[in-house]
This record gives sequence, structure tokens and C-alpha cells, in this order.
Amino acid sequence: MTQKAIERVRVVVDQPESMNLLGLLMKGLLAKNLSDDDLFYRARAAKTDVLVQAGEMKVTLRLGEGGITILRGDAGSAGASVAGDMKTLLGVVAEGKMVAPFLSGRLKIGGNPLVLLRMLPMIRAR
Amino acid sequence: MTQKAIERVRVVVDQPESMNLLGLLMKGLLAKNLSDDDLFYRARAAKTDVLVQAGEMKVTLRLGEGGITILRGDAGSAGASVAGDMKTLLGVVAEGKMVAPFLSGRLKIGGNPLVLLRMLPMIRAR
Amino acid sequence: MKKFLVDLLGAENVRDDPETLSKYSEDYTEHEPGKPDLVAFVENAGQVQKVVAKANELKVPLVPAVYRTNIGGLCIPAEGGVVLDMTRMDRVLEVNADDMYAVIEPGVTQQIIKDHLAKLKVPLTLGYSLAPPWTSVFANALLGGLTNRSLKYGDQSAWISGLEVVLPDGSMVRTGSWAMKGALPFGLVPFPDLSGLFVAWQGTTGIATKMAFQLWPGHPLNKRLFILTYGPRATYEAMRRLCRTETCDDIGGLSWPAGKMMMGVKRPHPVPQEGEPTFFLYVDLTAEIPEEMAVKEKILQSVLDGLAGEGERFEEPLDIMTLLKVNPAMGKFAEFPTDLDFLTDHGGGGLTWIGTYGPLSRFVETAETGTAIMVKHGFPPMIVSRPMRGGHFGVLRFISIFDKKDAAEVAKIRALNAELLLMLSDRGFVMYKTPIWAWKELSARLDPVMRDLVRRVKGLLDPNRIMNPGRMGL
Amino acid sequence: MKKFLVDLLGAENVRDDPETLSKYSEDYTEHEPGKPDLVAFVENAGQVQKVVAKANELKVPLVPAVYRTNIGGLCIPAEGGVVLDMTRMDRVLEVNADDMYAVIEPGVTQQIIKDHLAKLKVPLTLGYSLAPPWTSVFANALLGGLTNRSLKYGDQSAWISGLEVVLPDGSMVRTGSWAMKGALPFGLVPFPDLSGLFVAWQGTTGIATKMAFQLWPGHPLNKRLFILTYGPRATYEAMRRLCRTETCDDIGGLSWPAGKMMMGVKRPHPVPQEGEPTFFLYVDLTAEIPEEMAVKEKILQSVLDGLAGEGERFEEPLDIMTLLKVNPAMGKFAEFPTDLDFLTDHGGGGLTWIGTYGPLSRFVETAETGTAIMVKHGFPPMIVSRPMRGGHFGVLRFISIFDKKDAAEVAKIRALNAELLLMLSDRGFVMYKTPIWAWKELSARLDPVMRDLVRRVKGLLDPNRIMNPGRMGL
Repeated sequence: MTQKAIERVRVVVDQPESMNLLGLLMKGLLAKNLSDDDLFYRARAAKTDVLVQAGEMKVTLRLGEGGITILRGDAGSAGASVAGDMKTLLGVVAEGKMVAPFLSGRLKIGGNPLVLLRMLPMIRAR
Repeated sequence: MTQKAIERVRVVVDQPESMNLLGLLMKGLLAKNLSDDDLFYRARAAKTDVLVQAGEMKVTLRLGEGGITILRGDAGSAGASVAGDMKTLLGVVAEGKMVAPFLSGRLKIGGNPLVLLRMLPMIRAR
Repeated sequence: MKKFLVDLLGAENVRDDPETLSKYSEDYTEHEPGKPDLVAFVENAGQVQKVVAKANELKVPLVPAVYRTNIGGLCIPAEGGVVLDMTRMDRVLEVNADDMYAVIEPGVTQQIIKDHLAKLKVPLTLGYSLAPPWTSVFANALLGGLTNRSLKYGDQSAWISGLEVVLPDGSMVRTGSWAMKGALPFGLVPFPDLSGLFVAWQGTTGIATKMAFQLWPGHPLNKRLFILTYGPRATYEAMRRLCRTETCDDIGGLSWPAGKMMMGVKRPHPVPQEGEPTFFLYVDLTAEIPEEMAVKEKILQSVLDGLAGEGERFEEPLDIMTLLKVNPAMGKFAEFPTDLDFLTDHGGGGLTWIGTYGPLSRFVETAETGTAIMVKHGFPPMIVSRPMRGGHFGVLRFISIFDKKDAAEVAKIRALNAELLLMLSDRGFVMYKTPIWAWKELSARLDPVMRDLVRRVKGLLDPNRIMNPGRMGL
Repeated sequence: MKKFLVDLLGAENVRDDPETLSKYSEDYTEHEPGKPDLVAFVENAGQVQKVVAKANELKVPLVPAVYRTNIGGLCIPAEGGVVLDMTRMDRVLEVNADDMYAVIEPGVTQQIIKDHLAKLKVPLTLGYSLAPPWTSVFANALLGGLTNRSLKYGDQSAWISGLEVVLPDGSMVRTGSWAMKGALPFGLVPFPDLSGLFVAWQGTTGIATKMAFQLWPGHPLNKRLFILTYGPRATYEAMRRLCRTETCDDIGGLSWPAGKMMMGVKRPHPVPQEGEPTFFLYVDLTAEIPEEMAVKEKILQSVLDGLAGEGERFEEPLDIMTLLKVNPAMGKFAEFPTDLDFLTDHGGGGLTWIGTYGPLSRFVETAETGTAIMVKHGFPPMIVSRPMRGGHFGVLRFISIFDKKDAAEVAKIRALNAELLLMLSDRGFVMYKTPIWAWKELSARLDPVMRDLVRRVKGLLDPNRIMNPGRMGL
């Protein structure tokens, strides 16, 4: 995470003391990834929030003007969602494994799949 | 080993304090097997001594009137011999595995094979 | 005493300026400060002997100290005197690669020995405590602390294979096989071994100046897995069953606040969020060949499957290297020793715990009760636990951070720790690295004949009561 | 004293007839006989306390004894007095299957505990010493002896997790976590532990009446392999490398006379026969699942292959079950504890050894030198050896049988053992279960400060010198 990136795109956890583990994991990932702020702007072009669910933990990623806010739970505003068990979701994130888990039903995708395709590079660990 | 067997067929180690490990192992085996004295008489019908070699250890089995004497080394009197490494030889003894080791060259047989076939039941653990 | 010390050590190594005395009068904990009269820096065992002999003559208390990270007020003088800082005695004197031991001085830290072994390229390793790199290996062993190889090899005092100790009269003794002329320090048997007179006594019987301790074979393959679990039973039942397989090198059980704090939350809400896993099991596996690693993972999975069949919930094992890719903060658990800045550098400056050893059969209920107590006092229930000595016992530790400058919070911490200690003692858990306030509680529960024997041994060794007086009721 | 004992224990439990006194005045070894004045049989710890208190009052020596199979004259009175026979205190008081320990009395033998665990059907086990089934587990642990699980878990004293001891003043103390009210005897940490005041002291500091000791997980799959080797380097280098893999449960190294004697040769010729293997390695492997066993065998084979590539010679590993089929005498090594009649029932009645602990790096040269010494004295060089505590040290033991009635042979044995002891001590090997004659040699090599400390501790605990006086120079 370069100094430059921090200035441009902020990743904020809403109420961090009450954030679940998924949100905190995502925070680290996003903060690292958004040193490349193109990833953020491409994702933001989808113009919607995204719901991420791992096991029973949910967070909503809200892409706003200056950055991303991570909200605990389902904020009811997401135009797309991705859900799976922890390992499957980390597979998506850490290794970009999306198609196979989706086809086998381990990964559940909701809403507009094109939105998710825009988001994926941003939540993909590198 | 029944009391009856002990009376009929004796297994004697010649100079036990200088006998090698192979001879002592054979002693235990033979003493156990010759509780069935038919095995002995059938073997004795071959009318010759047998040389057994495991690794570099050698013993000569001498089948006499009242039983078997185990002699250290090659007594020079054997009409048949069997040799191999320890594991192969124990395979013969413990599991009757003879043909495959022979064909693969791990078991070396000398002299009259018919003699060995007569001997085999006697040195086969059961 | 000061003149003697200055003559012996040089003026620059004898300090009584207010700043130094103040620094040495407290540690991370809520322990009452206690000022030394002097702080002296020694560099070798010969100096230690001379200082001890003089202190004995003048009846001046001596408090041995190294990095003072083994918290609990262990190095805070209870009755003034001289703090003997041995941090500079930091040499690895020997590594015997053939017989797998090292001889070290008190100031050898986890990082120093790790670097030293790496430099020598010997295929040997040790365990590391969950403490910063600058923690003294020596002190942790002497205090009966633990490491991430304590499951296999016992608490770190069990790795000591010989001690060199300066007795309170200034004489020097060697323990274990080392006491025998010409013998290597390979172990504490088969002699009458008196190492026990110096281990876990908190410096009240002598000052150890050298330690031989066992190193262990490293294996070419290593894996650290994290398993998110839901609840103490899933966690501790898995821990116990895994112990029985004897295939794991380490099994840690951490409650969710540990993870959240590692990921930057200063003070997580005391109650976990809906649906989130409440514990992490982390498991170290090592192997000589890939097939061995595969077998161990298979056995691990079958233990988890068995428990899942009984209704316990687990997420699938996650490789730490995967987690690390996702969130760099997980790197704090990727390799030991690790910098625990999230515990030590949180602004408030306070860090404390009640750490106990006890039977694994009582972990579930005790963790639940301890959690309730911490929540009641308004603290996130951070639990760190681990089986030791093959699972014959384990450590159960309740950790809190707090603001040292906030008197009300310090009072809350004291009340919390007192309640935790009582609860744990009632369940047969025994506190280690015991602060003075806690010793009073423990002492009341101690077999009176043992208590008396401890006092008599203390009297035999240290009749002038110069060695860290006031600790452990001595 | 006799009247007191008769009143307390009943006339039938106090003996001073010549036959009994004679029996208790010697053991298998060449140790000088020493007659007790009385032999008393006790049945519980309360009786022990009363006897000790009275003996302390009257200053009568007490020699605790159980089966007296831990030879070396350990139970032969050096200064008369009462032999306290605790053989009848043979109850397994508790087996805690959850926390893996047992609480036993001194008279519990290897067979008693084995049968007890089998009856309870708990999936736990212990190690067995290479000693007859009627050997006391308790005594072996107290004396720092070893077992066939000492590679993994250390000498048997390391398994002690708590002691109940009658002190010389008749008071009773508990050690380890057991000293804490309400705590299970799960271990010796984290307290100042004084178990070391009673372990390996040969009864000179107190009489232990109860012991909590650790049991270990049994595994469903077990295999014992014999590897015939040619020479000490092949044997001990394989042993060391196998230790480093941490895959073996036990590794024994026995020289050829052990095999020959087991197979019925009373006194093998001291020099091996042409071409015969001179050592046996025996290796215990255990596993949870068949794949684990296969992996362990593969690792074993690769260690042997590596050494074969360096020119060392081995026969392929043989399963003990195969050997057993071939020669029933091998059954003595198929399952422990085992009846060692070939050592004990050979007519001459004499059995002795010099057993030492020392570093594995010195095993090759030391075994060779010891062999030469035994051959020179005309005895077959029977060596029994084993790595312990993961290979941090090991046992190297030179065993002889002899005819106790043949004075010339007894003299030869004394000369042999004295020479072996010197040779071993010079190489840094330390004798365990030390007879009085050997202690003199060891004592001269002991750190004088430690020697003095041992004496001071003895003086503190036993000022009237009633506890097994004369042993270890005390």
C-alpha cells in the first residue's frame, strides 16, 4: 500500500469495533488492492453496492466518491451478491477461482453477474 | 513342542557358544517343527546334509539317526544348498516364498533341487 | 553498594537517575510500581558473582532482569534494592548440532537464537513464545513459560538440560549432567537434580547465568492451517482429539477478539457479531516428505469430520499463506517470533493477562465462564490457549489491553483479573509467571507442607533474603 | 523399633528371621551384601508416616524397597536398620482417561498397570522398561529409569506429574500442581517444583507413597521391526538419523550377544562369528491409519538407503511377527513387559550392568571401546542402547551375567564394571541407578558446589540421617 494510494482511495470500516471478521479481512484486502486505484474506479462504474457473505457473516461493500465503506450485515442496497463458505470465498479472493465453485453450487451469485465481474479484480488478492 | 517330540527327534547345536545367529534361529524353528517327526523322516530320506546361507552366515544341517545337528559354517558335506539375504531366506522359512525369489535371483539354490523340496516342509515355519 | 558497583562495572553501568528508576519500576501490567534504588548493567557471570557476594554481605535486595517482557510485575522490585540488568549478556555460547542443544546467556532473545541458527545452517529449531522477537528465551524457560512446540516437548523449562547458577552466597553451581566433569549438558537425569530449585522461583533462589537447552529437528515441510470454529466445544474437543493422534506440532486456540485486534480493531465489542466464528484453531504440521504431510492433513480432516458428525461446526482448514494473501495483517501469525504491536502499541500502554495451566478436560466450561466474566467487566474475551506435553495439560490465558493512564480502567482490570484468577483456581487451573497479588491467592491453596518446604529451601539458599525478596511470599 | 513395628503392623509383617534378612541383604548384582535388622511390610501411606516418624525419633535407618529388581544394590542396607517393603501397596488408585494420567502406589508393577488399562479399555498406554513384568513402574520412574517410550517422552521421571512423599519428619507433602488444593496432578509446572528433591535420590530424602504419572495415547496400528546391522556406526548413525525424522516411537540398539542369549546360549563366545550381524536395531512404529504406517516405513527405508550409500551394511527390516514365526524365542521381544529369564534364570544367578546416559554423538566410539573391554575380561559384549528425549541423549548399557557362587568370577565382574565405569565417565556418560561403589567415582567428578548443595539439602530434609544412609555419599 503506497502513500499515494492511501490519499486517493480510502477504505473505511463502519463501526470497526462491531465489524465481523469478514469485514476486517476484506478491509485488509481492499486497502492493499486499492493502491491500484483503477481497480476501484472500474468497480465503482457498476454503480451499486455489493453484498458479500461467508458462512453466516455478511458485509456490504459501498463504493462511494472517495473510497469504499464496509458495512456490517446486509444494508439492503446491494445490486449484486456473492456468497459461499469461507474457504470457497477465500478461493475466489486468493486465487480467482470463481467458475468451478459457481458451477458446483458452492458459490452463490445473486443480482447482476456483470457487476460482479467488474468487482472481481478489486477483491482479488495479488 | 510336545514332550513326545522331544524324546524322538533331537535338535542339537554344535558348540552353541560359537554358533552364529542363523544357526540359533534355525534351532528354534527346527525344534518347533519337529514336534511333527514325519517332517524329519521325510527330510532325512534325502540322505544328505544341507547348507544354509543367509548373508554371509552359514550353517550346515546334518540329519542323523536321532535328530538334527546344526554345524557352524560349511561342513563341506552338503548335497544341496540354499542361500540368500536374511529377508529372502526368512521369506522362504516364514511364508514358503521360494519360487519368486528363486526366479528373481534373490534366492540361490545349489545341488539337487529335489533334496530341497524334501527339506522345505521341515524348515517352513507354521 | 553503589560505590562497589561503580568500581566493578564503571559509572556508566550503574544508574540511579529518576528516569531510569522510573522505567524499571513498572511494566505493561497493572502491577503496583516499585522503585529500585539502583539499576546495574552486568556483562558476564563473573560480575554477577561479585555483585551477589557483595549484596549478600550488605543484605541488599537483588532483582535479576532481562527484557522485562515476561510481564506480571516479575521484575518490579518489591523491596527496593538493585535491579541487575543482564540484557547485555546475550551470547549464544555454543550450538551443538550433533547433540541438539545450545548454551545461551540470559539476554539471548528469540530473534538472536533464530538468526544464529539460520546463520549456522544447522537443521535445528526451537519453539517461540507468543511474544515479541526481543523476548528472552532464557527467562521464558526459567519461568516455565510455553512456546509453539510445547505440545510436543512440554513447557520450555522441560527443555532445560543444564543450568549455571550463581547462588546467593556468590558461589556458582551447575545442574544436570553438566555438574559432571567432562559431561555435556545433555539432560537433567540421572542425578539428584536440583534445577528445580531455580526454575519457576522468579529469581528468589539464585541468578542463572548460563543455560543449556534442547533444540529440535526442523523438517523440510511446514504448514500452518487455520480452522474457524463455532464455540469452545468444537475448538477444545478438536484440540483434544488432535492431541491423541500425535500428528500435530502445535495446536493453538484463539478466540475471535485476537483476530480482530490483529486486524486493527483496538477494542472490539465484547460480544461477537452474528454468524461469525468465535474461535480459531491453528495447527502446525511438519513433514519429512510430501506423503507424510498429506497423511497428517487427512488425519486432521477426519477428526474434524468426526466432530462435525456430532454437530460441531467448523470452516474448512485454511492455509495461513492463503490468508496472508487476503489480509497482510495475518502475517503476524505466519512466522514466529512475531511482533505483537496490536497488543503492545495501542496507545493505552497496558497489557495484562491471567495465564494458567490446567487440564484440557476442563477447558470448555472454563473458557465459557471466563468469557462471561470478561464480557461482564466490559472487555472483549480474548483467549489464547494451547495444549502442552502431548495434551496432558494446556495453557488457558485471558488477555486484556487497557489504558494505564485511566485510573478507573486500571481498577476495572484489577477487578477483572482478580475474578478470573479466583474462577480459574477454583477449577484447578494454576497461574504461571505469577504476580505478587496473585501469589497470595495461590499460596492460600497450596499444600501447607509444600509451602513450608519452599520456605525452608529459600532459607537454606538465601538466609539473608537478598534474592528478589517479597515475591511468592518469600 | 521392633516392638513399635509389631504393634503397628502386626507380628506377621515384621520379620527378623535369618532367611528373610539374608534375602533382603543382597540382589542379583555383585554388590556387597548388607543385612537389615528388620524387614517390615507396610500396606498404606499412613503406616509409612508412622514408621518414618518413629524411626526419626529413634534415629533408625530406613530403606524403602519394592521388588528390588532395579538392581545395583539400591535396596541393600548400607548401615542396617529397617527395610520398608512396600510391595503390597500395589493399587492403581485412579486412571484419568480424559487427562491421561494414572495415580499409583509404589508396588504397582508393569503388569498390574498394563492389565488395569486393558480392563478399563482406555485407549492409553505407557512405556515398559526392559525388565520383568513384576518390576515396579513407580521405582523405575523415581530412579530416572527408561522405557520403550523414552525416545518420545523422556526418561520415566519426566512422566511424573505429581508425587506424594513422606518426609523424614513424618509429614507428608505433595509436589507439582497436585500441591494445589483442587488441582489435578497434571504436571510439575508452573510452580517452584520440588519433585527434584525426591527423584533419583534413591530414597535418601523421603519415601514417595503415591505418584501421578502421564499415560500416552495408544494408536490402532503398531509394528516392531528388526534391522540386522553390521557394526556400531551403521547402528548408531541410523539411530541418530531416525531420531531426526521424529517418526519412530522407539529405537533400540542391541549387540549380538543379546540375541544369542535370548535364543538360549548361556555364555556366547565373546567374539562374533564370521559374517554375522553384530547389532540389531529394533524400531517401533505406530500409526492412526495404514497410510501413516506406510509413510513411516518409507522414511525408515530412506534413512537406511542413505547410509547404505555411504557404505554401511544393513539387512532389510524384518517384522517381529515374521521372526516370531521362525523362532519362538523372539517372542521375548514381541511384547513388553517381557520375562527376561535368559538374564535372570541362568543358573549362576548373577546379573549386573553399567548403565549410563550420554550423548548419541559419542555412542560409536564408546560402544567400540566398551566392547573391547568386555572381550578383554572374557565376557560377551552385551550392549543395550536406546535414544531418549528425541535423541538428546541415550542410554548405553553394558550387561553381564555371572555366577554369584564363583568368587573368581565375581572378582572379574567387579574389575570389568570398574573399568567400564571409568571409561564411560571419561567420555561424559553418567551412570544411573548408581550403586554405592560407583557413586564414589562419580562423586569425585561432580561439581563440588553441587555436591555441597546436595549435602545441604539432605541435611535440611533428613538431619537425623535415617533415610537410606550411606547411599550417594549421604
